[in-house]
Amino acid sequence: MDKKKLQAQTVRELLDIMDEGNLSAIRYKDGDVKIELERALPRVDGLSLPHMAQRVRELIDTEASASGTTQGAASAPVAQDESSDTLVRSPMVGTFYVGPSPDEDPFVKPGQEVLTGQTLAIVEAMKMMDEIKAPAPGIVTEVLAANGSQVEYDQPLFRISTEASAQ
Amino acid sequence: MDKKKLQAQTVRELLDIMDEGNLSAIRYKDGDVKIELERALPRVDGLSLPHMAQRVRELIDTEASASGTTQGAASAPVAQDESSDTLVRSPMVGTFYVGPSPDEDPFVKPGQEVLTGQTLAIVEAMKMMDEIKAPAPGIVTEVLAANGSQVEYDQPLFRISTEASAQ
Amino acid sequence: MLKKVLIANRGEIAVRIIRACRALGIKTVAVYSTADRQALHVYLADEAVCIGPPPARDSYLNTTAIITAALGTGADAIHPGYGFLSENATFAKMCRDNGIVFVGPAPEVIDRMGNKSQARRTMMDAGVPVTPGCRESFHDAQTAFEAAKQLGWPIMIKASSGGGGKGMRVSESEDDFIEEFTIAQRESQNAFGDNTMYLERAVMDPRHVEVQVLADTFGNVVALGERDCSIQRNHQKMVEESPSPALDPATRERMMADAVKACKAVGYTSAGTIEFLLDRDGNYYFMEMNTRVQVEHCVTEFVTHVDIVREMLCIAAGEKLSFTQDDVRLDGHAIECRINAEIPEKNFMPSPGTITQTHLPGGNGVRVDTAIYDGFTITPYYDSLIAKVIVRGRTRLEAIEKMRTALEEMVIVGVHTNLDFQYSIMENDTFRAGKADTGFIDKFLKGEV
Amino acid sequence: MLKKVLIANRGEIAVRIIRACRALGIKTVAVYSTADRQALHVYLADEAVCIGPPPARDSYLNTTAIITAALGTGADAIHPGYGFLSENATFAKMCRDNGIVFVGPAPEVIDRMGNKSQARRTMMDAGVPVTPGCRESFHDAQTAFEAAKQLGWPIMIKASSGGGGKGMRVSESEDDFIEEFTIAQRESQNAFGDNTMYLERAVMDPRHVEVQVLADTFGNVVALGERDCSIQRNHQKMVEESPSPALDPATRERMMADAVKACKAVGYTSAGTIEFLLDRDGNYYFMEMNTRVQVEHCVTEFVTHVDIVREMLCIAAGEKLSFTQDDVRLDGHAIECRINAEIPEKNFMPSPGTITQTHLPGGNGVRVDTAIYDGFTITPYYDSLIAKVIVRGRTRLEAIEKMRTALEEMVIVGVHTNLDFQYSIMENDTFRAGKADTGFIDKFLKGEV
Repeated sequence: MDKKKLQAQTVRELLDIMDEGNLSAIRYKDGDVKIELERALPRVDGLSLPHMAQRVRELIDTEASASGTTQGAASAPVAQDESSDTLVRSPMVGTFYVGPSPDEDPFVKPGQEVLTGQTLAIVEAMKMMDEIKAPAPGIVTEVLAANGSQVEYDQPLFRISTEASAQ
Repeated sequence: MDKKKLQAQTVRELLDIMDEGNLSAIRYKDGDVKIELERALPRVDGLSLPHMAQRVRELIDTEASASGTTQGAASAPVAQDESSDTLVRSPMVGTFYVGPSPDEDPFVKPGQEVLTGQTLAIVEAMKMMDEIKAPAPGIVTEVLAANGSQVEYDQPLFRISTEASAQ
Repeated sequence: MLKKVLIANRGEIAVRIIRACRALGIKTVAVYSTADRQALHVYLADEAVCIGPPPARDSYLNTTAIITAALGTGADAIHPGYGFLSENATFAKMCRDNGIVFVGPAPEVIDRMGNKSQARRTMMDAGVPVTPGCRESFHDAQTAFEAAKQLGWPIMIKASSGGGGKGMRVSESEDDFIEEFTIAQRESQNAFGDNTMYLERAVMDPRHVEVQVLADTFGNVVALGERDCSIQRNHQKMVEESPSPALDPATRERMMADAVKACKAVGYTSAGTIEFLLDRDGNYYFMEMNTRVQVEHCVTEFVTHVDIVREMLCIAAGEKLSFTQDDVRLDGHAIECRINAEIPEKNFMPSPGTITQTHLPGGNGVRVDTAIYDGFTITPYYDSLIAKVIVRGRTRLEAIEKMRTALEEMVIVGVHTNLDFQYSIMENDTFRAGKADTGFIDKFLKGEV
Repeated sequence: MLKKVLIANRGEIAVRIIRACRALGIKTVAVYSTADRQALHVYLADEAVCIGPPPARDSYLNTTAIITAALGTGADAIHPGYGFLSENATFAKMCRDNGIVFVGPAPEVIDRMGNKSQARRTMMDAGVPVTPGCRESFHDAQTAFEAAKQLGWPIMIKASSGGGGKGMRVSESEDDFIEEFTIAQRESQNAFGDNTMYLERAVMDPRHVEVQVLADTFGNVVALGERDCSIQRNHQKMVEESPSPALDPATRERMMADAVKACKAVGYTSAGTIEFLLDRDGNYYFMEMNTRVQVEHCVTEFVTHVDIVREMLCIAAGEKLSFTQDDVRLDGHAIECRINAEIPEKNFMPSPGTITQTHLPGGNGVRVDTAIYDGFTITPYYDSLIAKVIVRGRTRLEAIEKMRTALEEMVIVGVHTNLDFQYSIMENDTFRAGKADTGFIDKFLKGEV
């Protein structure tokens, strides 16, 4: 029998064994015959060096300068430039719904006046519904998350202008 | 024969082999008998954690703040607070001699006036003598290295007050 | 292979897992509390979800938030790291119920090994040595006292639900038994809401030696040698090494075989650790099993060249182990020092703060696992581990000298650390002689060794 | 053991050697030029001596200054690192004459291997394969042309004193021989003050494969496997790996045996490297020997677990090698990427400047050797290598993925680097297939691979 053919057969059998065992590499030796198979790992797409390094660079840049500043003087709390606005944030990770059910109207719309405790939306996580309520009276100036989208803890959901209401 | 004795004998022989071969470890196995010898490394004395880390810390502290400054404005050259003084520095690594030979007088003494090109000292490296000459006229105000000591490249050797001479 | 893994952890282990995922081409999701907005793991992952406020119970222990984040980002698996939810059977079951792969053993196995007296019985049945003790558990001091007389003193009184040294007391003799039992039981009730106790003969001056195992879903189990973790304070490990200087080859073989036996007895899968107490005569006894990756897994990686976190991911993806017990060789000696932000002089009080400057050691045979960077703020909410320095040498003494060299050049400015303390352990004669047992740190602090 | 070693070098290799010395309990003396006052090696050493102004010829190549510094500080040995004085026989002899141990081979051996045509003849006599060529050397183009006709084309025209590609030209046919010979000879005369030339058959599309050896003063020689350094630009290596993907086990065995033979033929001691050209048919030919530690020694350390710099110091101290050829195992796969401060888009122009921020990769199987730190200024006086990233995996593809992951998270701010360029090599199909020869980078830059 042809020796070359025999070895091709062996390679094919080894390949089957790799598949069965979900192996990434196989080494085979029988006398003079030595066969090594290695499966190519899948390429990661959508990731690139600039993307990754850029994020880390942002982090170390920001923090290094931040720590430099705070050493000089006590740092002020974050941005207070819109002091008349209240941001309503998500109390948990979950799905954001603007109405009680998909076919009903939203609880509130931009421009609408709301009272303290009035329901603005629902965040749902694992069948747990959490009603988002207005923390203060005012006018809803902006809905900051899309209906049905995933929101994270502390994510701003509504902007309420409290000054407008006080007028 | 006593088995324990036999093994002590083996250990001693292994120790000899270690000494001969200048080995740091030896592993011996003969049936059930297994002997491992490892030589304790000498402790490093005179070194300690604070010493080492302190030096590295100095370096990264200094350079980080230095690079921080130079980003803002072009950095000025180093310390010019004694502008009327000239520092005479060693042109090479070597041994510093204030006179032509141990039993002769030094070339110059503090307080002495010198002229440009006048020999101040000798730096010797591997039988090569290098005469250190005054770069400008002035008064020798200080000898900054000890006679017979090792000096490095660029190390200040003499301070010459050029202003005093100009008066 | 898995497509996207959510890492339900923070700090250096989150970074460790993200790196292992990326090398396998798996996308990663980080979760973080508001205290960790600027943490390295958040920036290294492909996606990140804020899951709650700083207290761990509201974020890193918040099972609902984490499962929701996994479902929302389309992660097909969750790696729990160590601590937090890593040994929480309920969480592992939640993952399964939601169609998410839990990178660890089955919830039933976590449960079985989590109950200490049940685990002990399982091991006895499997023929793994346990300390002489009573098979039954007790709820009543008098009944326990009668059993204790049969057993003989000194006796270790332990809580069935115990962990981290809580609900654990030594009775030296008949005289103190009732008192110690009552205290231990009250501790257990308070800590775990369970007053079930059991009794063992106390092993005096033991060493803590543990065996690392890997088990796939095809029934293959390999033991990756042992780690000696005797250098500990209040059951907190400080220095770990592999191999143990106290184990001879024959005992090592038996211990590894017993660890494999233990895993097979409970149908274990993933990476795990069987902890043993080793007495002065070379006898060892099963203590407990940790059903997760350990902080100190890196020393095993350095002497076996097996990437434990990578293997965990491959096992979770349903792959067969690509090597057998025969392929495992212990090669050289590795040591890990845990670097904590703490003040050893003030009873190891944590030292939060902002790190302003760092210089980490590197080079041949030196590995540093950390999530710190210049400008990173260590908050008071989580544990104080900020870096692990792991070294490898051909012999134990070579490794010790390498660790000394690494610690000598390491600089962390901005918080207090135990760097000097760890350095002084490397210089201690008892440690260098390989003679330190679990009582070492107490004696070291008193200046007795 | 040695008591105090002066390191006649700078940058990452000086740091590497200082760490190895410290782990052995040897004190260290750094030397530095005024441009390196704030260099890491100066601060890591126990003592430091400024030896001259920035130009290397006045400082790091200033033999008198370095010997004087060694004598003045009481150093009993000098480690030359790589580059600078590492292959300078005169310097090695100066050390000997001044009672200082030169950490490297004897001056006579450096000399013998430094002359390329003499080294070639030595290898031929020892039975090590060399490319077919003329045994004689030539000073005259016409005489050489006559010999060339016997040899057959393509022909490599080389300078006896050559190095780094200078005085080396390929003659494709009879037509261009005289012209190429004349150019090569002129280059050699200008670069080395020597117009002695020799001829070899040119090996087309070769791979660069080199064998690492260690030899003690008792005549023991071991080969630590090979490194494939085919990824190079203008004879500057960029990526190195071990083992070579192009070598089958039988050829590896023969190549290692030939390397040992070569060392024994010249009475070699210390660490050294035998460089071979490997052609497409698996034939290999002696190219030259590097009588020093190489930049890429780390990949060998990762697969053999031998600390090469430590062994060099032990050998220099007169110790016997503590292991034999039988103990050497190649375990796993290691890759090194050289990270340079340079601009690949502008023909790899060096990019000096101050490094303001860094994030270095770490974790399992990742090693970084570097002397940079935040705030360090890279001056234009020396070479542009600022870091070496070395990774280890169980297979070649695992190592490639690990390198990709490491490069992805690495950040160096303040200077341009070749990080992206190295990353794109890791992603290249020809490289990933293990098919890159020494022509790879040229084709890669032209977009042909």
